[in-house]
Amino acid sequence: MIFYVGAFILIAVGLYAIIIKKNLVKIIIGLDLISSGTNLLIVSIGYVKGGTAPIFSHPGILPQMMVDPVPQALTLTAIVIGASELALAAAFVAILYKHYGTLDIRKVRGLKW
Amino acid sequence: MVNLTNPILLIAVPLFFVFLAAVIAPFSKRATKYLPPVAFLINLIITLYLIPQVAEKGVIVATTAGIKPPFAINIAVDGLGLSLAIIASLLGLIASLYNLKYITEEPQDKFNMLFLLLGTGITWMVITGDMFNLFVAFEVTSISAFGLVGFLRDKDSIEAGFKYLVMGSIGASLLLIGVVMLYAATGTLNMADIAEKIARFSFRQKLLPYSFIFTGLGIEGALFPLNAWLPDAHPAAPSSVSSILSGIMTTAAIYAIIRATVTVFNYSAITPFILLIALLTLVFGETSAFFQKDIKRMLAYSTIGQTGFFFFAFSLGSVQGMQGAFMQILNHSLSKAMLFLIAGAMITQVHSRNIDDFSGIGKKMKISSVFFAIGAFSLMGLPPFFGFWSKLTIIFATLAYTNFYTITLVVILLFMSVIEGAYFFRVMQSMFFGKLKEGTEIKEASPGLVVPFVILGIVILTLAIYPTPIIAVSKKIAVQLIHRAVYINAVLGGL
Amino acid sequence: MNMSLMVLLLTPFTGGILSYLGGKIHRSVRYTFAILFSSLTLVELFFYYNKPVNHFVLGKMFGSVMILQINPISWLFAFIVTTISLLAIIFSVNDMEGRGGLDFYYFELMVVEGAMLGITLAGDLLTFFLFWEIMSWTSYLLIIQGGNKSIKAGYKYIIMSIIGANSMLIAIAMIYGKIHTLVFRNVAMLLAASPHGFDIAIFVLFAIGFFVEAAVMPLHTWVSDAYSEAPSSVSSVLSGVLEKIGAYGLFVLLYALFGVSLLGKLMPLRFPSPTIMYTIGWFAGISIVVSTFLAILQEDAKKLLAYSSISQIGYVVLGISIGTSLGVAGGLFHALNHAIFKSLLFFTIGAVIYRTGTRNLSELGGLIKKMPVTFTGTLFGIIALAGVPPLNGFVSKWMIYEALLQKKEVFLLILALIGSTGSFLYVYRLIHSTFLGQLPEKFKDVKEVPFLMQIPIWLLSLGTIVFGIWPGLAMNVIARGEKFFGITPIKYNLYGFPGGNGMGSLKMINISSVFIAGLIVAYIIFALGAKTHRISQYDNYAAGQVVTKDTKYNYSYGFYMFFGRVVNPVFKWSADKIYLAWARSANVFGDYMRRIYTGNLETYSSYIVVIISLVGFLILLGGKIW
Amino acid sequence: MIRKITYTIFLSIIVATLILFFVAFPFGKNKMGVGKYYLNNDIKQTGAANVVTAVTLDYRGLDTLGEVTVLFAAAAGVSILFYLIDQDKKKRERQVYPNFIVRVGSRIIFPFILLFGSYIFIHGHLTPGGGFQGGSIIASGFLLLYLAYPGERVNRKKLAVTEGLAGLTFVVFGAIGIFTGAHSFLFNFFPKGTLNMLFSAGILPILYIAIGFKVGSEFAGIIDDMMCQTVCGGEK
Repeated sequence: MIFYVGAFILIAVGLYAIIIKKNLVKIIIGLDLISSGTNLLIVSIGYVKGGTAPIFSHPGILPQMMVDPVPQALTLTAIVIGASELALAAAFVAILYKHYGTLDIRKVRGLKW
Repeated sequence: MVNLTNPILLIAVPLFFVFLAAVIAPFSKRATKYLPPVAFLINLIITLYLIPQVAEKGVIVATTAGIKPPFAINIAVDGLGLSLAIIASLLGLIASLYNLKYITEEPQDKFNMLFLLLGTGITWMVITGDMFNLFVAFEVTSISAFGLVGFLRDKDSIEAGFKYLVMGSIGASLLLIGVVMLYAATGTLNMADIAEKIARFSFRQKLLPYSFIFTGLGIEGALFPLNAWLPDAHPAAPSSVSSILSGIMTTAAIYAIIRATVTVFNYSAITPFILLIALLTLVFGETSAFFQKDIKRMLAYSTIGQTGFFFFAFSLGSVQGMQGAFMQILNHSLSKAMLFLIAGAMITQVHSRNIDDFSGIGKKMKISSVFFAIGAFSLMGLPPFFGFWSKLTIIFATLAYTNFYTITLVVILLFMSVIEGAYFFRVMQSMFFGKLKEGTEIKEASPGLVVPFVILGIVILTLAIYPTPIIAVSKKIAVQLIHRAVYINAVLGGL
Repeated sequence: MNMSLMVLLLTPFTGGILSYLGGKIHRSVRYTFAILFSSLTLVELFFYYNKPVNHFVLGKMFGSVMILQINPISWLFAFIVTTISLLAIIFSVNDMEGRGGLDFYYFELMVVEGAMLGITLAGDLLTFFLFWEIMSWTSYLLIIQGGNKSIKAGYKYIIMSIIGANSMLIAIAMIYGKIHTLVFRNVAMLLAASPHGFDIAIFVLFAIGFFVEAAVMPLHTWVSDAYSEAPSSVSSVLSGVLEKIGAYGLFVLLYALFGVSLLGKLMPLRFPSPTIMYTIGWFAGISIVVSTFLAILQEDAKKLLAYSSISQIGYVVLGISIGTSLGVAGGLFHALNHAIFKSLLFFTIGAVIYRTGTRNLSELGGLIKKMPVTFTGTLFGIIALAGVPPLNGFVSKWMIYEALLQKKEVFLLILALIGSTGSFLYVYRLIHSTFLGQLPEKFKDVKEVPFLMQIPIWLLSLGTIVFGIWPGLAMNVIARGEKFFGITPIKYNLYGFPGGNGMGSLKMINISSVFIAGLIVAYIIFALGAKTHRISQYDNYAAGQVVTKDTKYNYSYGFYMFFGRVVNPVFKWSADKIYLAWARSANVFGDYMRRIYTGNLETYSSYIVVIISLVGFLILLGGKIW
Repeated sequence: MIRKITYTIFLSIIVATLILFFVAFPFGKNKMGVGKYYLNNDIKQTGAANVVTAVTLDYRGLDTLGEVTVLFAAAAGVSILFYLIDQDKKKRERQVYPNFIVRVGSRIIFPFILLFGSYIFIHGHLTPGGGFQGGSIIASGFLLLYLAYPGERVNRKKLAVTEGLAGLTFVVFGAIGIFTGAHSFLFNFFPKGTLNMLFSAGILPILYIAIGFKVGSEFAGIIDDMMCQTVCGGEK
C-alpha cells in the first residue's frame, strides 16, 4: 500500500509544483513528478505478492509465480512518452528563456483573454 | 485473398510515410512536403473503401499480432469512428495541399513529418479499441501538436506552445491514471472488455476513473474550464495546423469522451453533469469570441463554443441528440477548417491578424471572402447550409420534452447562436463593405492556397444541396452508438 | 400539375443564378434574365389564381413531411411578393446603375423573392422556417448594399431577425417534440388538444418572430435605419413585401394554427375579442400612433416613409387581430394596398434621390415641374396612404374602422383614427417639401427619371386607382381565402360592400363618381372663374426682405416643430435605447466573463486540480451527486 | 500562503479519493485479467522468454509503435524549436574545455557503452531490457562524447536516416502480417525458435533491434539539438 500512497503523493506534489512554483524549470520538474508517480502506480498495480519477474529464464519458473507483465509493459511505454514530453518541455523553456530572459512564469503572460 | 481494407492500414500507411520522410529528409527537404498529401490521400481512399463494410457489418474489428481482441490491441471501427476518420483524412489532405504553398519557414521536413503525425494520431484516436492505445494515440497527437504550435518560434507561439504542453501533459497523465485505475479494477485494457467487466461496479466506484479520463481528455477536447490553452495555441500555430487542431483534433478528443462515456462506462447518470460543462463551454467560448480583435483567436474561441454546442447535444443522451452532435461535428469540422485556411490565406496578404485590418478586402480577395462567408453561414446554421439542419436537430432533440428546464437550455443555446451570428456578421461586414486601407496592395492569394479551401467549400456546398443522405446516415450512426452491445459483441464475440 | 408548385418556387432561384451568371457575360443579359424570370414567376402564379393546391410533398426531414401548398391567402401574399419584386427589379435597373457587385445584387434580390415565395407557399412549419431563415439573411445582404451607414442598420436588422427566428425555432421545436410532424393541419390539431400554458407559450414565441419581421412595436427598431439606408428599390421590397410576410406569418399563426375559437378559450377574459388577439390589437394600435408621430417629425424622406410603414403595418395587424370576417378582410386588403402605395412612394422618393442625390426633405423642393411623373405617382401614393377616397387606402381603412365599430372597440378605433389623421400631416410634409415650394438653385437641371424607372410608378399608381374603385377584385381572393380558413366571408361586390348585418354599405363606384364629378366641377369653376395672374416665385418679399434664389423662403426644416415640442419629451425613452442599454450591459458582463482566461499557467492548471478535487469531494461525501 | 494551503487541501482530497479507490484493489493482490493469458500462452504464441517483451512487442505492439512515434515526434519538435537559434550562431565556439581525463576516458568508454547498449536490445526478448533501455544507453554514450568534445557534432544526416530506416523496418514488418494468413498487423510470422535462444521469438528481436537503433538515434538527436543550443551552432 505504501507504494500506492507514495505514487499518489508524487502525483500530488507534481501538481502542487505546477500550480505554486513560479520557476519554469520547477514546473517541468512537476510534470516529471506526475509522470514518475504514474509510472510507480502502474508498476505497483502489477505486483503480485511473492511473485517473480515474468521471464522464463529457467524451467523452474512457472506462470503462476509471476507478477503481471502488462503493467510493466505499460510502464515502459509511459516512461518513454514521459521522457519525450519532458524533452519537448525543456526545449520550450530554453526558447522561452531566450525570448523573455527570465524563467519566471509570471513574466510569461503575453496571451490572455 | 489479401485484405487491403484492413483499418489498421489507416495507421500503418501514414507512419510508413513519416519514417520514409525521415529517410528522405537529409537528401531532399523539398521532397518531404509531397509525402503528407499522398499519405492522406491513401488514407482517404482506404476509409472510403471501408464505408460499405461498416455499413454492412456495423463494426469492423482488426486484430494485431493475430490474437483475438481482449488479449491484444484491436482496432474497432464503427460508424462514428469511420466518419471521423474520413473527416480527418479529408482535412489532412486539404491542409497538406495547402501547406505546399503556405509553409515557407524552415525546417520544412520536420514540419511535414509532424503534420502527418498529427493527422495519423487523430485517425488513430478515433479507430482504436483499446484504452491504453487511446492514450498512446492521444500522445502522438498532442506531442506533434506541441511541436507544430511552436513551429513559428516567435514569442507568442512559444508561450502558447508551452502552456499547451503543460496542460496537455497534465491531461495525458490524468488520462493515464484513469486508464490504469480501470486496469486495476478490471485487469484488462480493451474497451469492450472493460465495458463488460465494469458493469458490476457501483456508480461511486466508476466515478473516479471516469472523472480522471474525462478531465484528461477534456483538456484536449476544449471543455470548460480546461480549455484555456486553446485560444492561445490554435492561433499561434500556422493556419493549416490551426485548421486541423480546431477542425478535428478537439473533436477527436470529444469522440474519445463519447466513446468512454457511452461504450465503456455506459454512464447515463453522469449526463446532467456533462451537460452543465458543455453549456458553460458554449457560453464562455462564444462570449469570449465576441470580444476578439484577432481573427484566428476569434475562430479559436468559436471552436470552444462549437465544441460546447455539440458536446451539449451529445449529453442529451438521446438518439436524436447524438445525431445532432454528429451532424454538428461534421459541419463544424469542415467549416472551421475552411475558415482557418481562409484566414491563413488572408493573413498572407494583409500581414496582420487584426480584424480591423481586414476591412474591405472582400473586393480584392473575392474567392476567399465568399468562401469565408459560406463557412461562417454554415457554422452559424443558416439555411440552406448543412449547419441549419444540425442546429435544427439539436434544438429538436433538446426540446423533445417541453418543460421549463429544456426551454431554458434552448434559450441559452439560441442566445449563443445570436452572439455567434453577431461576431461573424461583424467580420463579414467589415470584409465586404468596409473601407480598404489606403496604400495597401492586396490581391487574391495564390492558387495554391485558394484551391484547397475551395475544394472544402465545394464539399460544404454539396452538403447544403443534398443534406438528406447525411442526415439519414447520422441517424444510423447515433443508433449504433447508443446500442453499445453491438460494439461490444462485435469486438468480443467476433472472429 | 404535379411538379408545378416546385417549378413556381424554383423559378426565382433559377432566375437569380442565371442573372448572376449572365451578368458575367454582359449586363443586359443580367437584366433580361432577372426581369424575365420574375415576370415568369408572376405568370406562373396566375395559373393558381383559382386553383388551391393542398398538398405537394417536397421531401421528408426528421420524419416530418415538408409540403408546399397554395390557398387564396397565400396566393394573395405571393402575388404581392412577385409583383413588388418584379417592379423593384425593373426600378433598380437604372437606380442601381454604376454600383459595384450588381450581379450579386440581382442574385440576392431574386433569392429574397424566392424565399418569400417559399414562405407563402409553405405548408408546414419546417419549410416555413427554412425559407424564413433564408429570407432573413439574404434580405440582410440586400440592406447592406446601401453604403457605409447601411452596414450598421443591417447589423441591427440581422441580430434582431436572428433573435426573432430563434424564438420561432423554439416554438417549432416544442411542437416537434410533441408530435414529430410540423404540417399546419396536424399542428393545429395538437394545439387544440394541448394545455393552455403550452399554447400561450407557442403563440408568444411565434409572435415575437413575426413582430420583428412585420416591424410591430416594440420590435420595430431596426426598421427606420434599415429602410432609410438601403437602396430605394430594396426599401420598397422591404416595406412592401417583407413586412407583409411578417403579417402573413401572423395570419397563419392566428387562423391556420390557432383559430379564433381556440384563442378565445386560452385566456377567458371579457374583452370584445379573445384576449390574446386583443393584446395584439393594442400592440398594433400603439404602433400606429407612436410611429405616426415619429414619422411626422422626420427630416429624412425615407425615414419618414419607414415610420409610416410601421404605422401602416399596424393597421394590417390591427385588422387581422380583430378576428371578425370584416376585420380580417380589411387587414389583408390593407396589406395589399399598403404594398402598392408604400412601394409606390418608395419608388418615387427613390426617383427623387436618383436625380437629386439627397433625401433630406429640407434640401428639396419645387420639383413638380421637373419631375411631373414622379409627382403624380407621389400624389397618388399619399392620397392612398392617407386613406382618402377614391383610392385604395380608403377602402381597407374603412373596413377596419367598420370592424372596430362593430366590435365596439372604441379605444382602438380612436388610435386608428389618430394615426390616420397624423398621416395627413406627414404625407403633406412629404409632397410639399419635395415637389412644391421653391426649387433650390442646385436642382435646376434635374430631369424626369428614365422611362424604365417610370414604369413601376405608373403601374402602381394605376393599382391604387384600380383597387380603390373596384375593391371587389381583391375581395374575390380574400373572401375565398376566408372561406378556406373557415371564416364566413362578408358580402361584397365588385364596387364595394352592399352592407347588412349591422354593417354599413360602401359603393366605391358612387364615391369615385362623386369625386370625379367634384373634380370636374372644380375644374369648371377654375376655368370659368377669374383669370389667374401668373407671377414668378421670386416676385415676392418676406419679412421686408427681397426674396432671392439662394435663400429659402418657405418652411422646410422643422416643419412640425411645434408638434415636436409636444411629443418629444414622451419619446425620450425609445425601445431602441432600451435595447442598446441591454446590449451594453451584456457587453460589460461578457467582458468580465472572459477574464477567466487569465493567460496565467498556474491558474489554468489549478482549474484542473479544482475540478478533480471537486469530484473527489463528491466521492468522499458518498458519491451522491444529485 | 492561503493559495498554498488551499491547493494542499485540494490535492489531499485527490490523494484521499485515490486511496479510497485503491482500497478495493489492494497492493500485492493478483489483479490479472489478460495478464494471466499472456503468461500462460506466451511461450506458445511468441516464443519469447521475457513475457514483458512479448507483451510490449507482440500483444501490445501497436502501443510500442505509438511510443516510438511519440519519441520521433518529440525529437522532431525539439529540432523545430532549436532551429532558429542554429541560424543565429553559425560559428562553432568552444565554451567549456573538459580536462584530459574526461576526453580520453570517454573515448575509451564509448565503444563499450555502445556494445552494452546493443547487448541489451539484442537480448531484449530473453532478459530484462530491450530497445528503449538499450537505445537510451547508446544515447548516453553520445552524451558523454558531447561532454568531452563540446565542439564536435554527430552526423545528423546519418542519425536521421538511421531512425527513419528503423521506423520503416518496424512498420514494414508489422504490415507484412496483414498480408500473411492472419490478416493481422504485427503478426509474428517468423519461426518461433527455441525458448531462451538468441534466435527465437520470431520477429520480436528484429523489432527490438529496430527500436534500439531508433531510440538511440532519436535521443542522440535530441541531445545534439540541446547541446547545440548552448555549445555549438549551425545545423549544417
